[in-house]
Amino acid sequence: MAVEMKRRLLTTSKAVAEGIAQEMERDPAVFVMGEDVGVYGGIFGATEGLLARFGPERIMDTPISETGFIGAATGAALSGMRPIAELMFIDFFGVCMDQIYNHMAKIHYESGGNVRVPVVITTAIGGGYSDGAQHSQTLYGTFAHLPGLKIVVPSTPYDAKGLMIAAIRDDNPVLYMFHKGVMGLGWMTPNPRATGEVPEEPYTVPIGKADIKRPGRDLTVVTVSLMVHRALDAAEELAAEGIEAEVLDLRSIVPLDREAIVESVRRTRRLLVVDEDYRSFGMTGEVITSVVEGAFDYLDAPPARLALPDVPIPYARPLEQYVLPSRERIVAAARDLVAGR
Amino acid sequence: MAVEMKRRLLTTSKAVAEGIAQEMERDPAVFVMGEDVGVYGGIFGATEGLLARFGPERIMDTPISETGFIGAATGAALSGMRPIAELMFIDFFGVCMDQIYNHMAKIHYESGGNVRVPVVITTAIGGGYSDGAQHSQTLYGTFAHLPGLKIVVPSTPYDAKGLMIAAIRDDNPVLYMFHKGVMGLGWMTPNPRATGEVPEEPYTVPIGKADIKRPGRDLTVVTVSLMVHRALDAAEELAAEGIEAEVLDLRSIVPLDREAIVESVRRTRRLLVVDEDYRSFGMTGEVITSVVEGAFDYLDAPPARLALPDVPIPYARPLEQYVLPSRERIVAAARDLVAGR
Amino acid sequence: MVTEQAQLEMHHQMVRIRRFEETLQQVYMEGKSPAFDIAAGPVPGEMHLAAGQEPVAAGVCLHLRPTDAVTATHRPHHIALAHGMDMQRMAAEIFGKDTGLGHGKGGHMHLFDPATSFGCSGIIAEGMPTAVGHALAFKKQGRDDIAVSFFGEGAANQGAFHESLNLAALWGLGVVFVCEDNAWAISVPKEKATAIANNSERAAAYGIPGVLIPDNDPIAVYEAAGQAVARARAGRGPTLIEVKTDRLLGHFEGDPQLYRTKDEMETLAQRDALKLYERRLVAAGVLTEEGALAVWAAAQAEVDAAIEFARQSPYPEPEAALLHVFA
Amino acid sequence: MVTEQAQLEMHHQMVRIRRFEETLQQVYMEGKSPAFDIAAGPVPGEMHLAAGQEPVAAGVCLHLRPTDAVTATHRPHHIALAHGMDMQRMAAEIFGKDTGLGHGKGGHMHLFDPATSFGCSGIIAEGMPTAVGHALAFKKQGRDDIAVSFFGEGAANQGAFHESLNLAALWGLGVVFVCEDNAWAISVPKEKATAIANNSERAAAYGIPGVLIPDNDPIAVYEAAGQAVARARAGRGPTLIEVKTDRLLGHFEGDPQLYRTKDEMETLAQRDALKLYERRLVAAGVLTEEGALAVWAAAQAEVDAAIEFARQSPYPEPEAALLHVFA
Ligand SMILES: Cc1ncc(C[n+]2csc(CCOP(=O)(O)OP(=O)(O)O)c2C)c(N)n1
Ligand SMILES: Cc1ncc(C[n+]2csc(CCOP(=O)(O)OP(=O)(O)O)c2C)c(N)n1
Ligand SMILES: [Mg+2]
Ligand SMILES: [Mg+2]
Repeated sequence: MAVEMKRRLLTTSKAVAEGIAQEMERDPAVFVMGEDVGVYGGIFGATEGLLARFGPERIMDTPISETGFIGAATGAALSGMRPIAELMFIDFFGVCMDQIYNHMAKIHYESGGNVRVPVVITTAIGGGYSDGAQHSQTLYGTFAHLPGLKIVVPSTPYDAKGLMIAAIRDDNPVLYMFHKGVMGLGWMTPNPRATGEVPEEPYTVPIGKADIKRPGRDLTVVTVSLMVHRALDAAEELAAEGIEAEVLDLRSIVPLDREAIVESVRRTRRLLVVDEDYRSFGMTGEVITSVVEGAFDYLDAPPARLALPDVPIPYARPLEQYVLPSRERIVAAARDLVAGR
Repeated sequence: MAVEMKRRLLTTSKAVAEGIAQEMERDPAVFVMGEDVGVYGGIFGATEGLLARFGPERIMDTPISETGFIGAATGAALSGMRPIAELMFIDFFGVCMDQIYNHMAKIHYESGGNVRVPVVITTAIGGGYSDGAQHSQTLYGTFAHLPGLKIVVPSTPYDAKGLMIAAIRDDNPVLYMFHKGVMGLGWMTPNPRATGEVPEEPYTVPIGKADIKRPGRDLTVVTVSLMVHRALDAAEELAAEGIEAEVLDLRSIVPLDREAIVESVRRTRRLLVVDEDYRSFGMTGEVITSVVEGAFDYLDAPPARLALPDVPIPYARPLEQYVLPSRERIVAAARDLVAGR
Repeated sequence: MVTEQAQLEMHHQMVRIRRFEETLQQVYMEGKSPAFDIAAGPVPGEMHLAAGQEPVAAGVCLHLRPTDAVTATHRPHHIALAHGMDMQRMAAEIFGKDTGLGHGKGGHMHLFDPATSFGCSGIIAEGMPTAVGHALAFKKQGRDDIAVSFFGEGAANQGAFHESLNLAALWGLGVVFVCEDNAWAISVPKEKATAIANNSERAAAYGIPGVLIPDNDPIAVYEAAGQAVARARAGRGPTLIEVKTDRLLGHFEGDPQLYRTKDEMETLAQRDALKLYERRLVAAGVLTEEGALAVWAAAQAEVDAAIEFARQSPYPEPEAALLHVFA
Repeated sequence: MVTEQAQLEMHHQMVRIRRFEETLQQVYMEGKSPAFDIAAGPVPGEMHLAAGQEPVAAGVCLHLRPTDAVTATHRPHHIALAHGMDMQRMAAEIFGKDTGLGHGKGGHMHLFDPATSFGCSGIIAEGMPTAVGHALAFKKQGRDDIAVSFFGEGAANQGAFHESLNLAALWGLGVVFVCEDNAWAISVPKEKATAIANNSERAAAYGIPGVLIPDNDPIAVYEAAGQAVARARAGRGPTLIEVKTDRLLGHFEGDPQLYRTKDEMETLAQRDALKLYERRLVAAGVLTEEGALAVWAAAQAEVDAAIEFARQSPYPEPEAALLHVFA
């Protein structure tokens, strides 16, 4: 323990809140709005402690009017502010999608670059705790298909803070999606990877750069968010059998770091994409296609994918666990891929 | 002309309206609601003549309240009706998406199969006539990513009528997406393929079955909707050079007829996917991945795709024409593919 | 006027509901200690209980038939029970069991019951358009069934509220809109969310009657609902009813409620509508002390049986997750 | 009270707008005959003109500064011009030219002009939240600029209307909401869409002033807007103004208007607010006949120059389509 004394450990949620706080101190244009972001500190802790520090003018609880306040974020950004608006669960996007994809994301383009919309939308994603079909989705595939939004999906406390600061400083709308299971919340199943070293000073992690969370030579596992943790667990198990999996954490879905994906697969010659989002018409297909476009001749086996089957997310634990990608299934898929032809 | 006298030619819009009318006569539970579906006959003619025939109780003009009336379609369906609700342009989905994807599409599953939601949502898709970033999208990729909705995208008058009748009779929510450019409207650039033979009697075209619109041996072009027309035009040009393109019209995106795609590519050994929807995280990636999964060893070249680049749809004609897939570009891409990477 | 029988039925409903909620509150904590883990125990996931809001459910639903459609929210148990949902199949669904209403696929926010035309949704205000649709179907079918849409005061600031009331009013549909104003939307108090004091005044925006019940009183709810239901059945259009009610527990179980003072919590406990109502019935001689005890005992037995049924029921097979996407 | 100068300025604005719209109507048809093809000609795509609605734009915008934010709809020209948008760059955008406000990327429904804090949107009612956000920014920045949100009577049945008014009222923001009630949403008449007769009454749902201007009169609009703008600037919150106005043309160009009778069209032409207003100014001696003619001539010259500028401007390079997705 003595040697580790200088390490400063934070949960992901505290890292997010710290990133926001530091930017709010630096830049008076930054403010937060959302449901329960004040006294409550955000249902998933992303704004914990901020109300006490910055007061209700800068940490604003809102009515349940997502179209209203997320749209207001666009207007405020057009008039010089840098709002952070929280959409409590990504699953609720349907009540305000027009504001997000038809306005926030397109105005810069429609204006020919004459106006800018620097907004961060923070939102919780993911399942695994039996919250049912309307509170467990990840849905980054839905947003990534539509132009004009950057999409950030951190997996670790370090990345979470750096990507938050980068998102706030970015002059574009950024959808910042944190998985409930990586936040390190006291009331969720404990996840040791949800706590990690985080420098105190402000820093950025570049949006659009994937990160090799574990190097390996036998296959590349491309994934994001909580599935990075599952993949790392799987990689440990695979290593014991002599299979060295490289785990590539995309960290952002848009821009998608195709170069890093292709570069890794050219080395490992095998690709497994792991995704908690719905299987079809989403991230897995896009990553595989990017590899087909960039590394077809390097492939020793057809790329494989593991994702949520195309079903709404069921409530009952055995059903939900059946549809979610797990360490065991990643291990099995990786084995097949390496053993196979 | 004399030999052709028995052919009964209809535009796609009239074929759609005829399909609806025949089902309304057969089944009193069927009714239509939407903006301007009454006297106007639907902005794209899908309900032309229906008000006069069925009256305002069954052809209901609505306020501009898409969440309200599309949600009401779900409720009415749960209570025994079979509503057809028109979302004037698919681009407007963001004002009512929650009703569509979180309710209409999921209730059957959440209920464990105990309740059914037989709704058809009709909606116009597509660009090419300078209607700008909020009125020109196709967006089937967005909906296909989310479970619980069938998605139908007809390209011809014959398919349009048969798929409409199939959609109305289906016990599931069906998103029926007609491209403005295939409707055969008097005020759009004339498209000879938008008029075609349509039997007078009711018939169905199965949802989930792709259709080879032109057989060929040298490559498979997988596409839908207006792009089927572009691909057929391109195939004619290619044929003159000795390249025989098979044009596979998916007709529905969900269910996706993976078997037909894979079967065709196993024969032609080359795949080009053409899509008017945004390129990334959409249909092209899913089709290519399906082929990678089902026909990897049959491929003579890496599959290719031609789609809208990931930009909002620009207004100015030269800009919009630059981003849309065209006959010329399909020809060029097919040539490249056949000439070998 | 409310008959003695109706008064007793409401009491019975309120007691059943209270026992169900309080029992579930305990069951929910099983497996979640010492460290609270939302995913653990026999009942995982979020749990929104409605103790304190019984007067609304009991007062409204006593007017309804099983063919009247009811849409509820993320906090649906009280309404489901008052509208006659089978308690065993409901509990089984909350446990995620195969004997549940949705074979475990829905969970506590997604109870769908064709037998009582009941549905609910976890998305705020988005159950309201569904209710409009039910009523539209009834009108087309010439039925005098009606639809009742329950929602919280927080929901009244969502666009779906506005669109639903306008459509129902415009089309003269038989919908009763019932706003359960428990003063809170999670941690956000109503005065930080709603520009006016009473949502019932918003009825003016649609030209329909708006009724305010200021005191969480089941009899007042019953009377107002009676008029609204009669109006709806007679084809005279929708009504908006607002009831000032109390959320005695946290927003969901596990909510630390740091946003409510101890004082507020004590006031709430003291004005518990069920206790007050029971005392009133006893004082009026409508109910005896023993009669009351018997109602509680019967309710407890019913609830225990339902929970036991849920516990003993099997889970669905994992592969069943792939079924029922399409009919 | 409205000064003579203000009366004349409004007249001038109305004339400029009318000439712009009527000229554009002709230009729009170029290349679209004999068979109308929406994609053809120098100005392709949908074209929503606002002839008849000039009093609203002129009466409101005369109170505004370029730093006051304005959000408009799919029918934005009259408002953009009244708020001071450069007519040449606006016309160029409508032609899809590189000299346009958005370098041809936006088109007629997507005019964004930082110089006049102007924006618009083709999605009904969805410009309203943006206006709320502008006003929120102004409040935070301690500016006394305000936001004005224009929308049609059809938009008042969208959820975004409700959420925007509630938020603006709740937060006491300087927003003026202006409903242009032209009685039609494409082919759907207001009485088939709105449960009450006057949207101004909906102000009650938010506890804010609601003002009805029943007669498309620029001076009445000017006076009501003056109060609302002053109120907003003073930090006393939003106002909802409803103006009964007239859409003299089709919903968009090419609209066969089968849903309107000949009678209605004639009545509209007869009560053309611009004609009436001009006559009134002349009758009152505020404007001479020759003065009026000079205004029309000047407006025509200005419009002709703008159209000519647009015509002569180059198209953007095709590859520019790939720029400006991200800043
Ligand atoms: C559209 C949407 N936004 C936010 C939420 C998260 N949420 C769940 S319950 C709740 C509060 C609801 O308040 P109210 O309508 O008053 O009902 P109550 O919980 O008081 O019964 C919120 C914000 C949601 N489920 N849906
Ligand atoms: C959300 C949405 N629904 C439908 C449309 C299609 N639409 C465009 S204009 C219009 C009518 C608008 O009526 P109103 O608000 O009264 O404005 P007006 O056209 O009369 O100026 C409709 C329905 C749209 N653009 N957006
Ligand atoms: Mg509440
Ligand atoms: Mg109108």
